[in-house]
Parts: sequence; C-alpha cells; structure tokens
Amino acid sequence: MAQTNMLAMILAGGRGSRLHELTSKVAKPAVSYGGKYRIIDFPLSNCANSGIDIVGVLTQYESVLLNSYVAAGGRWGLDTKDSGVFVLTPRERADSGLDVYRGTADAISQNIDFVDAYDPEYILILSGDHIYKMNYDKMLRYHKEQGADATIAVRGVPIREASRFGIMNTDGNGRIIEFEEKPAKPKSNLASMGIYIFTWKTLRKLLVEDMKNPDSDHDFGKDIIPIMLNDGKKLCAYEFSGYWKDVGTIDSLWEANMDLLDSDNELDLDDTSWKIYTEDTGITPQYIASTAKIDGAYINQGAAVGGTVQRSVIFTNCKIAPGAKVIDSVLMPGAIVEEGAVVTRALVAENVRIGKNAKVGEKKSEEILLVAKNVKGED
Amino acid sequence: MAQTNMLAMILAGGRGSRLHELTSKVAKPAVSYGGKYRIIDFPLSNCANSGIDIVGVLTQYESVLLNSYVAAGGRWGLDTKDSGVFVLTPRERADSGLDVYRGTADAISQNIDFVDAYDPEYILILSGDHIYKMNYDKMLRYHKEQGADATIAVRGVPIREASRFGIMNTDGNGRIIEFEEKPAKPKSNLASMGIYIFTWKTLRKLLVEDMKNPDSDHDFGKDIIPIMLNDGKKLCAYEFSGYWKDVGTIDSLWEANMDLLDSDNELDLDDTSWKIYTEDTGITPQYIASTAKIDGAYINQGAAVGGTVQRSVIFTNCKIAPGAKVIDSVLMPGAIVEEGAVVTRALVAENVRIGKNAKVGEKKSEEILLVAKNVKGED
Amino acid sequence: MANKAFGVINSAPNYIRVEGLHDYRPIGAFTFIGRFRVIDFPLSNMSNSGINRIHVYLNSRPRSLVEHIGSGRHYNINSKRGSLQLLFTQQNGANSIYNTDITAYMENLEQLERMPQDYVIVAPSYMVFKQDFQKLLDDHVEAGNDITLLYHKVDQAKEYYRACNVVELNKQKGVQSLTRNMGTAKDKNISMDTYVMSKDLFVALIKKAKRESSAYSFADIIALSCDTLDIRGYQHKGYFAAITSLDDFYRANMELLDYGTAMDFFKQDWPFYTHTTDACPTHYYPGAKVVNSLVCNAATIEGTVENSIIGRHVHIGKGAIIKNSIILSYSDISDGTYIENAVIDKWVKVKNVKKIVSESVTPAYIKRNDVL
Amino acid sequence: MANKAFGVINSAPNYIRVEGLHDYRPIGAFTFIGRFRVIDFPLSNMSNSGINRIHVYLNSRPRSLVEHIGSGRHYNINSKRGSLQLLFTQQNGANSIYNTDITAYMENLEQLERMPQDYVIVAPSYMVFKQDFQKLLDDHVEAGNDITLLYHKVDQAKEYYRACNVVELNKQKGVQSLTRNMGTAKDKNISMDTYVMSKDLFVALIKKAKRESSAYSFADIIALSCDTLDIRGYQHKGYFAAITSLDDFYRANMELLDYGTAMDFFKQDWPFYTHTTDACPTHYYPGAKVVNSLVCNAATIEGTVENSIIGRHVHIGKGAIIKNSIILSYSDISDGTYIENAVIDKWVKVKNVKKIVSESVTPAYIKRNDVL
Repeated sequence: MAQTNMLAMILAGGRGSRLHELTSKVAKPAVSYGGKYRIIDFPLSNCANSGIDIVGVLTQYESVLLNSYVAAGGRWGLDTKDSGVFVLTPRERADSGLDVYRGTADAISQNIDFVDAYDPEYILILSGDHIYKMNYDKMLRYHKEQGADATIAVRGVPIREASRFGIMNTDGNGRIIEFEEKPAKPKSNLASMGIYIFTWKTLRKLLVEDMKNPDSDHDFGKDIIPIMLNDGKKLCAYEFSGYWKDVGTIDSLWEANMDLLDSDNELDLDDTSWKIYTEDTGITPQYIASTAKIDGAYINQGAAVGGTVQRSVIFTNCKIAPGAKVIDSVLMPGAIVEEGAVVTRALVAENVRIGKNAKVGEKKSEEILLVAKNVKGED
Repeated sequence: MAQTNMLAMILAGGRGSRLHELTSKVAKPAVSYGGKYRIIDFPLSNCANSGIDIVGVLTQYESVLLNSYVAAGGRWGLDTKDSGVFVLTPRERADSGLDVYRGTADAISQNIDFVDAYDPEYILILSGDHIYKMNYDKMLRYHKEQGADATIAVRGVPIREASRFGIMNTDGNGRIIEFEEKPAKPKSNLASMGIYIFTWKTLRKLLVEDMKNPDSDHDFGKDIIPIMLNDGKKLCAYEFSGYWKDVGTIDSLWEANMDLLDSDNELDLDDTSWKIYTEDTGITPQYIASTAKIDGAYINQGAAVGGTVQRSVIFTNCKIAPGAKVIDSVLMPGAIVEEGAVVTRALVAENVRIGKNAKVGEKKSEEILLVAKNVKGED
Repeated sequence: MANKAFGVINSAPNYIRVEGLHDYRPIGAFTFIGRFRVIDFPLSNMSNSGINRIHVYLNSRPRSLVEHIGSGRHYNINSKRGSLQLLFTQQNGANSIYNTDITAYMENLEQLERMPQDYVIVAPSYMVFKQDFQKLLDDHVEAGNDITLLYHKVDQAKEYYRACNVVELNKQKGVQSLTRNMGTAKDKNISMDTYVMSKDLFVALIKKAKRESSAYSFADIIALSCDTLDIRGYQHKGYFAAITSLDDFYRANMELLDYGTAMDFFKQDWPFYTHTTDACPTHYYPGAKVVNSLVCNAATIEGTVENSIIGRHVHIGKGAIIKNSIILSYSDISDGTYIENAVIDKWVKVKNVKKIVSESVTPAYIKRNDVL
Repeated sequence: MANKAFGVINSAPNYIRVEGLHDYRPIGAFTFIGRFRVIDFPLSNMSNSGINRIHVYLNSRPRSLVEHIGSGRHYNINSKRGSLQLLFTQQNGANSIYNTDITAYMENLEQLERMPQDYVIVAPSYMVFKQDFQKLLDDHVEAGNDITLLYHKVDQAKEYYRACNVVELNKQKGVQSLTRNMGTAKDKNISMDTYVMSKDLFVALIKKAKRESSAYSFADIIALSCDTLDIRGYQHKGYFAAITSLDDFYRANMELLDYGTAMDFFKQDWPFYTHTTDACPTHYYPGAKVVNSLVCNAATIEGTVENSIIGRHVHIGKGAIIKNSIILSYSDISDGTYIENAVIDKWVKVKNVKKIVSESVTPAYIKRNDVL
C-alpha cells in the first residue's frame, strides 16, 4: 500500500470510570460493542480503510487485554511488511525515569522518538472511544488543500446543547478563528470531535516547548490548540456529518447498541466497502432453537437462543435458555441467561450468568442497569 | 499448532550498561549480532521452533524499538490465530499506581493476569540476551518426566571458573540439592543459564507471597529458587551442551561475532532444521566489486564491498569503499567505511560512518574498540 | 515441536460428483452449515493434532480454495516453522480416469520425498469428522502396523455413502478387503480414506500404483495390498459425513441442526478454524420468525425460517417462508416466497418465482448467480 | 485509501518459451539476480503505486508462484482492505494456441466484473522494470486516452526482444500498429504489454476478442483496435528486461552486475519486495576470491567467483572457478570445477564433470536437480 505519509496515534488511555465495572479490568477502548466489536475497532478500521499504515495506541491503564488485542495488527490488515499497530506505554529512558502520561499532548510528546522513526509529514490524533466511520484520507486531502497547520474534525450539534462541547468558531472558509470550551453563549454549533491532523514539524516544535512548560496541562484542547490560535497558525475545521457516538456512560453505550436495531441506522455495519474489522472467530453460526422467539434483535455468530429475545443485542457465545426472556437489553460476549430468568433494560457484562428464574432490570427504569456480576438463580 | 501448554516469558529489561553506547537508544536484547540478527531473535526463534505459541517480552527500558521489533510476531511465525508475542511493560492498574519492575520475579508477578489469561500448565522463563539454540520442548519433557516443580537449565563450565557463576549442586539423578551463588569453593561445575521451567500453579503461589515480602529482592536466583529448595520442592537441573554465549560486554559481543568465521562453529546458523528467524528485508544480494578483496568474512545481503575485508562480520547495508580496509572487525547495519579508511579490531555501531582515510582501532589493542559515532575523514 | 508426521489432504476421486454445487468448486470448498468450508475440518484436525507441515492437493478450479486457505495463519500453522503447501496437478480433466490422487502425488514427488518427517497422515478433503491424528499416529506406531486405516460404522449404507469404499475386517481389525459400496446392506464399515503409514511406504505404494496402472487410485493400491501388508482398521466414532452427493451434503448439514449432535461435534477443546470475513451480526426484524435453524452473520431476516441453514449476507424478505432448506451466502429471497427442501447456491436472487419445493428426498438445487 | 484502479498481472503468451528454466516454472517464478522472482517487480510496482487490489493470473505449474506470493503481506498489501487474488485457468496446455490471456480472463470474468474500481492497470509477469503506475494512471485520465500503452525504446531489437511486440507511433504518440518483433532493425519501440484503461473497456475488449477468435490474445485485439480507439504510447525509461529467452534472461541478470545500473534500479524510495527465507549471511572462507559479483545469503564460498551471480545456499568448493555465470539456489559446485558462461539451475550437484563452458553468446544450461 502506498504510504500516505500520515501516521496515526490513538489516545486509548481512558479509564472510563463512568462505565463502572465494565472498565475495572479493561481499558475503555477495549469495551465490547455492537454484537462483536470492541470500541477501538472503529478508529483502527477507519485507519486501515483510509490507507494509514502505522498506528500507535497510547495507553497506560490496564493494558494487557488492550495490548494483546491490538498488538495483533492482522485484525485490521495492519501487519504487512511496512505496517503495524504499536502499543505505546510510558517507559524508562536513559535520560529520565518512568513517568505516566500527564495529558493528551504529553502522551504524544513522550513518543516523539517513535513518530520520528517513521518520519511522517502529518500526524493524525484520534480518540480510542468513539464509534463512527470516517475517511481520514479525505480529511488529509482537505488539510493539504487548505494549507492548514492543523485540521480539527467537527460536527454540528443542536445549538441548545452546544454549551456542553468545545465549540469552534470559523470564518466563511472553514478557518477556525476562535475555540471556546463549553461556552455559556455558543457562537456556533460546530463541536470538536477530538480528531486532529497536524503537520508534524509544526506540532513537534510545540510539543517540545509544551513539555518544558510547568503551567501546562499538556492537553491538546486546553494548551496546544489555544497556543496555535494565538500564534496565528492556520487551523481549519473539517465538518463530519455521519453517525458519531461517544460511549462514555452505560446509558450511551446501551443506546449506541440499540441504534443498531434501527433498519435505517446510519452506522451501517453491513456496508462491505467500509468494513469494521474485529476479532473474528471460527465459531458456529448462531443457533436458534425450536423454542426461540425473536422479535427484533441483532445477534452475533456463536450465540444460542432458546428463549425470547425482544429488541436486544446479543454478542458472541451468549446463551439464552428456553423459557428465558431478554428484553431491551444488551448481552455482552459469553453472557448466559438461564431458564425462566428475565432481563429487562439491562447491560449484562462479559461472561456474566443470570441464574434460573432471576429477574434483573425494570421495564420502566430511567437508567439502564449494568449487571457486572453473576446473579444467583432460584429453583 | 498443538498447544504445548507452556507459555514463555522473556526478561528483556536489561539496560546492558557494559555495552555502553550500543544500548543508549536500544535495550540490550535488541542489539545486533551475526550479520543480520538481533540478540532476542535467539530466544524467540527457539520458542517458535519448540512449538511455544505465546511469548511475553518483559521490558521497561527504551521499549520503542524493541516493542516495534518484537510486536510484529510474524517474524517468528508467531502471528497465527492463537499465537503471539506480547510486549509487557509496567502499567497502571485499578488497584495500584504505575510501578517499575523491581526484579526478575516481580516482572512476572506484575503480569500474573497476563499468564492466567492463557491458563498454561507450565511457564518458561528466559533471558533476552543469550545467544544459543535450545529445544525448550525437550526441556519440558524432562521437567514432566522428573515430575519437577522447577527445572533449571545448566551448562558445564571449567571448574576453575565456576566461582564466577551461580552453581547447582545435584544428586545423582539430576535433582538440585543446593544452589550457591558464586561459591568460593564450587562443589560442581554446573552453572545456571537463567532458563527456568516452573509448574505455573506452584510458581504463582510463590510469586503472590513474594510480592508481599518486604525483604525480598524479587529475584528468581536470590529469592524464589532458595525458597523452593528450603520448602523441599523438587528442582531439577537440565544439562545443555551446545553453543552458549552471554554477550554482556563489547569484547564478548565481538567474540561471539568472530565465532561465526570458524567453519566448524557450533552455533551453525546455516542449519535449516532450526532456523533463527529475524527481520529479513527484500534487499539486493551482497555486491562484491571488482576492486574487492575478501579474506575470511561473514557478510549479509545488502552489503556492498569495494575494499578489503579480513576476518570480519559485515551486516546489512554496510558499504566498504574501494581502498578501504576492514580487519578483525564487526560492522553493524548501515555502517560505512569510506575510501582509504582502515578499521581494525573494532565494533562499528549502526549507521556510523568512518570518513576518508580515517584509522580506527589498533591491531594490538587488548580491548575491542567500540565506534559509536561518525569518525571524520581526512582529504 | 517437530511432529513425526506430515499431513496430506487429497481431493475427491474422479468418480465422485455432487450435482450442482460441484460445477462451481471442488468439494473441499463447499460451504458447510453456512460458515465453514469442508476442507476446514481435515485442516483443523491436523493443526489441532500438532501437525504443522501439510500438503494440500488441489485439482480443478483451485481459486476458491487457494483464497480460503491462504497462508494458513487462521489454521494456527506457524508460517516459519510449519507450512501449508498447496500442490497442483496439470491433469485438469476433473472426470478423466487419469485424474487420480496417484497422478497428483507423482507430479509432486519431489516435494513429497523432501519432507523430513518419518510418517504421513493422509486425509480426504471431502469428508467431515473430528479426529485426533496424534492419537492415531501413536496407536499406529505402538501397534506396529504397516498401515492404519480409519473407518466409520454406518447403518444407512444403502441410501447414502454410495461413492465410498467399504472395509471388511477380520477379528483382529485386519483389513481384508476394500471395495466400492454397492448399497447391498444397511450396515457397513465405510473407509474414511484416511491412512497413517511411514513416508517410505507411502512413496513406495505411489510408485507401485503408477507402475501397475495409470488409472489406479491410492485406494486401489491399498485394496491390492491387503494380502501382503498389515493394514489395520481404526474405528472412528462421533459425527461423520461424506460429501459425495447432493443428498449426502444436504443430510450432513441437516443433521447438525440437532443441538445435541452439534454441541458434541463443536467443542472448545477442538476448534474448527476457518477463514473469517468480518461480517457484521445478523439483524432480525420485528415480525421475523426463526426456529430450529443455524443462521450466519450479516443476514437480514424479515420472514420465517424453519429447520434451515441461512448463509452470510442472505436476505429473507417479509412474509417469505424457508423450510428445511440451505441458503448459501449472498442470496436474496424476496417477500412472500415459499421455499421448502431446497439448496440455494450463492448469489441467487429469487424474485419472480414464488415457490421452490422438492417433494422427494433429494432437495431442489438452484444454481449460483441465478435470477428466478 | 481506495485506489481508482485495480491491477492485473498476466502470464507470458503461449509462444514465449525460455529454454531450460521454463520446464520447471512459469517465467514469473524465475529467480532474478539470485534473490528476487520476476513477478516481484510488477507486484512491487503496483503496491508502491498504491494499488491494493491485484489479480494475478497463473496458468501452468502454479505451485512455486502460489508459495512465493502467499498472502501478499510481504508486498505490503493490506489483507483486509486490499487483496492479492490468484486466478487460475483450466486450459493448461501451456503451449496450446487456446492458452491465451483472453481465455484466462474469460474464465474469471465474474471476478473481474465484480471489481469496484473504475480503471485497470494490466502488467506482465515476465518483464522487469520500475514504473509508478499511479503516475501512469493520472496521465491517462488527464489526457483522456482510451488506452495508454507503456513502451521502451531499445537498440538491440535484432538480437533480443524477439518474442515481444513492436509499437509504431505517430507524432502525437498515437499507437498506429502493434506487431511481432521480426528483428528487422536495431532500434524499435518494444511494447511492455502494460496498459491502462477503464474497466469497462477492458471487459468489452476481452469479450470482443473472444467473439472474434478463440486464439486471440489481448495484444491482438489491441492491435486490431488501433484505428478505432485512441491508444497512446507512454515511454518508459531506465532499466528494462523482457525475460523471453534464455539469452534475454542471462543478459538481463548480467546487466545488473554494473553497479551504476543496479544502484539506479534499486532505490530506497521504490523498494522491490520479495518472499524472504531467513537464510543466514554468506561465509567467505580464507582463500576465496570474489570480484564483480552479486552473492546471496547462506552461500559458502571457498573458490573463485568472477562476474557472476551466486544464489542462496550455493557452495563453491576450493579451487573452483566460476566466471560470467548464474548459479541458482542450493547448487553445489565441488572443488576444482571450472564454470564459464553458464546458467546452473537449482539443486544441481557438479561433482564429476570438471568443466562447463559455453563458447557462444547463449549460455550453457544445466537442468534442475542434475548431478554431473
């Protein structure tokens, strides 16, 4: 594949504490989604489909699973002669001790040598916990056409919600003239998606300065972007309009799963021209027993359904026994619902077992119930 | 490939300070050797050839190069569905902060979750900086036959040198009855090679206890092995008799390279039944010009020789200009020797350029000269 | 770990012909329960048995198998230490009497003779079963047989297995004859065309077969050697299918709709590997009704599916009813269609025809790419 | 990044025959300067040009190429987004007049028509050169040609390139004719059998060729279309070799012994990828004498080598002298042998014969596996 001369760095450090027990053993980007995927499959597949060859994944929190998941770059075809996915954790160096990443920018700063080794012209900074499909190559072409120093992907949000986001105010030509973090009175509805393309030489200089600055939070949004705007650098906004979801909470993760039950859902995982690649096991097809009743579902291979499933997303290797009911719920890989159990408006974590006749979740609950531990059954 | 049920962990943390500038940007196991290899290729290839599927590489020092080198497990064929090479660095966890590895045993302790994920029956502990070919599967069979709790690979050393090593004293049946670290009066000549097979359940228990012990150095040799001996566990010695070299110093690294010029050298890298796999680039064959004179050499593809080479090891992409001389030396990848320059008894580091007519190294020097920086030429 | 044996996977003999499906690919490339290809089973058996040097013989239309097998990484074959070698034959008249396994072996004799292993395990690419070949090899070596032959006891030899060979055994399990199944009785021992022997004997038998007749197959020379060699039968138990006719193919798939049979066959400790395609999960629309079926990923189901196997990317329209059928990948069954007892090949579009039913045991077969 | 073009790599036409070497493998599988295979060059050109969907056509003896190409990872083809597809033909009489590229395309028309790209770049597997196909495509699109054809100006068309086609161009580089090189003049424009056009035109021309004659090749239908289509020539510069005879093969290798030519051809910014084998470095014993030669890894050299190409795992014994020769992998030249102007195929053992010399331009050829 031809080198596009852009290297991608995915910030995957997030502990994602609002996802509670789902992230107690797994970094947020490794959380399951959509019947068979993990969240980080989205930026990684986008990279592969955009022709990016080298991807660094920056992490410091519970990296074993993420590490072993990501390091096999073959899942995204990124294991050819000159391509690869590399997990970058904080490390000890000849000139300094072992240090954590102090912020999004610092994570890149600490890996300047990694980036330099590939000598890219551009660098793409991504977040590991968003669900969307995006052609970064198109964004790069826009960056080049504009002759920008940095290009930031933005999406329109309802103006009444704009004060919850980092808002980019642009001139008529897409150039960013102002950046406001959660403005009380937003002047535009273009929210930053946390996706940046920088011309590497420019960013590198700024990062070296930022490392030395004791007052900096070492953050792209708080430090680097404002400095660039102050310096009169050319920052451009690249508008994106497809499906996009930040799955930071149990409710939003559940919602994002439920979106897949919509036959017109914009994410369109069935589109073979922009596949989302993931760990794909050679498991049996889904087995739907004679006792099953399925009324709206998104089910992955390896699942066995003997009971009732209504408006639910069922992952690999889930088992729903005859007589069990799963309603408005998400069952993560290997979850088991035994005979007579009823699961309603819940998100059942990996390998959790809902025992016989147990009832979890409520039809009218406001929040989605996270079931992270086995639930004992009743005989 | 059938699971042998043994997982390997390679301790690759060594800063190797006696290798001076060679390790200022590269962890010791990533140092070049033998015309095309890196030291860590040896344990990794041994693992692949012994049918081990999962290899953890433990590192905390300058891991970028090592990381990107090792993570592409395909070099050793370890990138099939259920195999992989995983770089394990210290990481932040829900229950503790970011911590360095405190010792060889601690490096494993901090990755108990990684090992557990594969649920192996046995664990093989290796060092990343030895050059040798060894069938770990045979060693495992010995471990099983003996019904041992731990098996330690040993090799016979001249008895007068034995006091420099960790010596294993055994009964008649291979069982270790005593372990002495650098004994003044050695009772045997069986030196530990730092290669261990443990029954994982047994080791796991000991590691958990060791982590809590404030007096421990968290080291296999100093802490774990003595405790096992005290507890009356069955430890066995597995004798190894092939080529083995610890390349901890410039002199020993040079020597190990020179060994390859011996037509009977025991390491026998040409043996296709036990290949050492490494990064193999699709570069041109070696080009030997009409002006070249070669008198005893070990040369890798991609090298171009226009001058004189005597008893030397020449790595990938080295260039020796017409009229230059390289004698009793090792040129690491990309080293360039310009016209009229003479290199004698030296080890020239990666990409170092020896300028026109420069002279480096001496025929009668006792120690080998390490040339880690460009040497200016004279017109 | 160097295994003492290498594996050989051969193609179906020239007299086996599966109506319809066979026009487009060799049997090894047939889709099985919508997700696997038949060749995944022998390959996984070998890989799981620790055999990491495997020769796969391909004859006509090799493209789909070459793509499916690829580098063998998905079969857990270490690409450096092991190898999965694809071997071709020039003799491409698939039905020609010269198109035998012996011809294929002779054309690749140099590759065969260069293998460093002492033993060979030969298995067919047109049968589906689970077998630990390491165990078979250990048994073979311990017993000191010349050849060990795997067989399966069946009780439907009259209706099925008609292109297979039948083994007659003496009390000591010695093979006394190997002859074509003529359907003369229900109960027969069917040869699974799977053999263990030393590499040297294998090569010697190939050369001998070649000398005796240009039309001999390996099974023929085995049959002729019953008197002179110590050939012993080894009984296989569990699920077994020989994909030697459309009926056999259909029945073999349908049998795995039985949950117990399927669970016994697909076990975690003996995975069957396949080439995966990153297909998304399957979408069941409100109003869909699915029972007793195996459904692959990326299907879209709006209608009714009973006792059937639905392949990847299949669409079942609203009000459509699928019964006792196998629908292969990418086929599109439009609203209101009724299909019963049929095998629908890939990329079929059932648009105008509203009913496809076979009344006989033999299922209806709809050709690849057809628009109906 | 989805490229607008997919690539097609075709095999040599049935009338091209390289004496000796060709008996064992197709030209694409020939070893080149000891290390590469001829097909590495078109594949690397495509990969470097950002083309990641490639069809490679194989006809007779596909094994070595299938193994060499493998999954395409070593050519930097992303295995998920891209694909390197191997396509076979049933028509295996390599010299049959029916064995044309058109026959091969027709047999795989379904695969061809399913490609989503608008353009196709067709390149041969029996020529060695460096070309940025992206540039060629951009030029083609901008100029608005129907077809762009790559050609090379040579001045040895009398002695070499005898199985190639010659292009006649008008002042505007319009192709006026495409005819077999009859060796009538030194200076000729040799067609590099490399074309850019829209996928639709490609498919239309294939079908047209098939309709007009079962023996037509793609070059034939191009030749016939010179009047009706806007076909323009694009001149290639730099190293160019057409491996169409043993002489051409020998000369093409020897030309790269010139350091300047080699350095101009092998540049870091345009790597040629190949399948690597983890061979150890080469050992030069004291007393060995090597000048002006290309030497591959894992060779053991005790004797003298001049103006030659030494393959992997070759052994040159004490006192042996090799001049102006190409020794392919695994061959063993024993002590005191004299070899001049020869091509020694793989796995040869020169033991008893002490002298192999060809006095003519055409080198001596020693067969694979021979013991002399």
